[in-house]
Amino acid sequence: MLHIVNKSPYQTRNLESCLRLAKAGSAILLIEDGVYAATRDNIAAAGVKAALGSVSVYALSPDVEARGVNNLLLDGVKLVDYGGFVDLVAEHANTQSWL
Amino acid sequence: MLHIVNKSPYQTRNLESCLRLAKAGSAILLIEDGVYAATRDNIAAAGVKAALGSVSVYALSPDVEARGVNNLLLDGVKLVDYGGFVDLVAEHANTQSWL
Amino acid sequence: MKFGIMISEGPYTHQATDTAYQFVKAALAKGHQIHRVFFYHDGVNNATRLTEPPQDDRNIVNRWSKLAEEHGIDLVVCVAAALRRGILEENLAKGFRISGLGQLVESGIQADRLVVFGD
Amino acid sequence: MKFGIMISEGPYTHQATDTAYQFVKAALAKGHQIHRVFFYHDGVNNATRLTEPPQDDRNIVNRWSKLAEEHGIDLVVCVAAALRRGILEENLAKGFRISGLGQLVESGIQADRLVVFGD
Amino acid sequence: MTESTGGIEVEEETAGRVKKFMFVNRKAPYGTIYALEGLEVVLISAAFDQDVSLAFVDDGVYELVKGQATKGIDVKNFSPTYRALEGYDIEKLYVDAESLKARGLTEENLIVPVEVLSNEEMADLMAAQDVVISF
Amino acid sequence: MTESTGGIEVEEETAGRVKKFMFVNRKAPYGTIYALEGLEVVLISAAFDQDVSLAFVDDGVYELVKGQATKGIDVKNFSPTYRALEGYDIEKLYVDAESLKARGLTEENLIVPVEVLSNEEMADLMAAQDVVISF
Repeated sequence: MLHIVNKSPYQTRNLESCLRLAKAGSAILLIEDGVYAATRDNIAAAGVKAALGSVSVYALSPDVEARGVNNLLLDGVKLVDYGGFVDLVAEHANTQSWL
Repeated sequence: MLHIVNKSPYQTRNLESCLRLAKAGSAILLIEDGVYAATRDNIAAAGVKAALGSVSVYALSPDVEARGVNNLLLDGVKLVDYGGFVDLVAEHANTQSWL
Repeated sequence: MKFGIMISEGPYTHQATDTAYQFVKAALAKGHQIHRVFFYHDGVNNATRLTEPPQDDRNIVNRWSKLAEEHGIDLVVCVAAALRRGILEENLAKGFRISGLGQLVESGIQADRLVVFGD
Repeated sequence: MKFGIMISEGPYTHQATDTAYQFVKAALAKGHQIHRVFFYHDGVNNATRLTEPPQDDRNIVNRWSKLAEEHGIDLVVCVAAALRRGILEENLAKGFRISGLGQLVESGIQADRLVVFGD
Repeated sequence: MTESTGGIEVEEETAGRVKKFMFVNRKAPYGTIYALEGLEVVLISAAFDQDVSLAFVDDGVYELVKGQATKGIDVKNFSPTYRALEGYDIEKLYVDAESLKARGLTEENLIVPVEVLSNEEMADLMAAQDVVISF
Repeated sequence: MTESTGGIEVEEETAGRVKKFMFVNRKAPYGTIYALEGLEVVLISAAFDQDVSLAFVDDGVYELVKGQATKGIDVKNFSPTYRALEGYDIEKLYVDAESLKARGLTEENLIVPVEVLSNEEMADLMAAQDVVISF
């Protein structure tokens, strides 16, 4: 299953709920303001770091670049472009957008 | 100063920021989905309870009733109707809406 | 007392415009004045005359138009925000006018209180 | 593979429709098919032909119309959501059609994947 | 039925295909329209003979709270519709236990009978769907 | 100037009145339009000769992050505008220290010089305003 999170982890608690209900082996794609969750030295990063052992975490590179946080990314988070986003959707049986 | 919070304390962190930046003696009015913060036995209630010593906390009664949480309200939270909302704005020198 | 109102969200989708409407009605009932209601961001969507809500629902746009007619309230739609969202003279509801953002700042200066309703 | 897309937010205010557009373009570039783009909630506001964004900004509505024209993509606006928000045949942009919510469920059935873009 | 279903002749277009649809409700009612418009999709989905379930997670559990009285905000109370879902053969209503508990609520506070699921149960159920539509 | 100010002859209508305006920015850029449209209000306010300040709280601090490059999302990068505010005599930019810290950011990461305030300083400043407009 591919989980898609598009909100900053500070503004909403969507990421928390996603991390709580994502099964081991599933993937999480951070898009739009969700990419802030993939930056290091922030409070939300702890949850993402802990999840990296059991789920794959991706961040959408155009959104990362737009927000100027390229150099602040957590190790272990994989960058994908829109084509990579399409591939992730195709590779997983279903998707859940945490709106 | 009158602080106005209209979001559920679970969906966003607006209430947290409001409680952090509300000065002693100021007032907080919970409206719309913000009224859930005034219900007892929930996680957000702790912050509101702690704040009750130094700030006045109000909840908009039509919003409380709409959501069916009348019987779940925290002690110490005062109910106001739309007229009371107007009075609160008039009584305080300024307002900040935590959107 | 004179109140200025800013509304940042469109009708039906967010409660902001409902709450603002009830606030304005209550303020008028208490003898206060409404200096202006300024519609910004998606708030400009309150001003389209084309909405057709279900029969058993409130009609948010008409409610504003009626309030403007009965109480002479100045309903101002931000021109820049309106152009972005497709609110033009041709689909503008009765009682609304389109003008610049300065009308919001001026309302902040002229009114005794400015209250923001949004999401 | 066949993708269904649902968009829940209006243009400019939320990035959802931008992301959905880039996703659709990338999917087409990879040889996938788009079964349908369904506009629900405030997403129906993507379908007004009246928007006039600033010159130096993207034109979100025209971008959808052009995509529909070039790739024959089915852009469906939910009728109930559209009536509530003032999107009617008279202000509908090229390439969009208004229909019922069943079109969303059908897209869920017919497409291999349904992806939701919202706020 | 063709009007509500968007002109689709359900039996012709989808004959034989039964997919697992889950509607995930995560927003409180009235503050925004997502819960109400979400319910409209659920009702339409009943016409398509699919395997439909509803999940109530996070603030979505507030949609089911008993005793909603909306006269004061001049908005229609749509909570009784959840009780009518059974008549549409939509009977799988799942509530996230942790969301309920965090809000100080129990099943007693809810307007309909539901099945309360643990994190693991909810995660399994979600992962087993063909289509997940979230509001 | 009358077009951008909504037809208002600034000097006539507001002569002599100087109020304290604070614009509170609490949203990240690009995900929603509030930051951009908020900035448009700030620029207009400069024409009215008021005592204007900007507060950046919560995700609002992300508006000021250096190195934004928006080509990939096909949206205009408006962050350089914050550097232009000085030319409009808008020089009071306040950043909430706790918001910055929680996000792993320092003043080094920001595109403009700002004054970083403690909780107490921000609370005092906010309470001292005549008009607070939040986005």
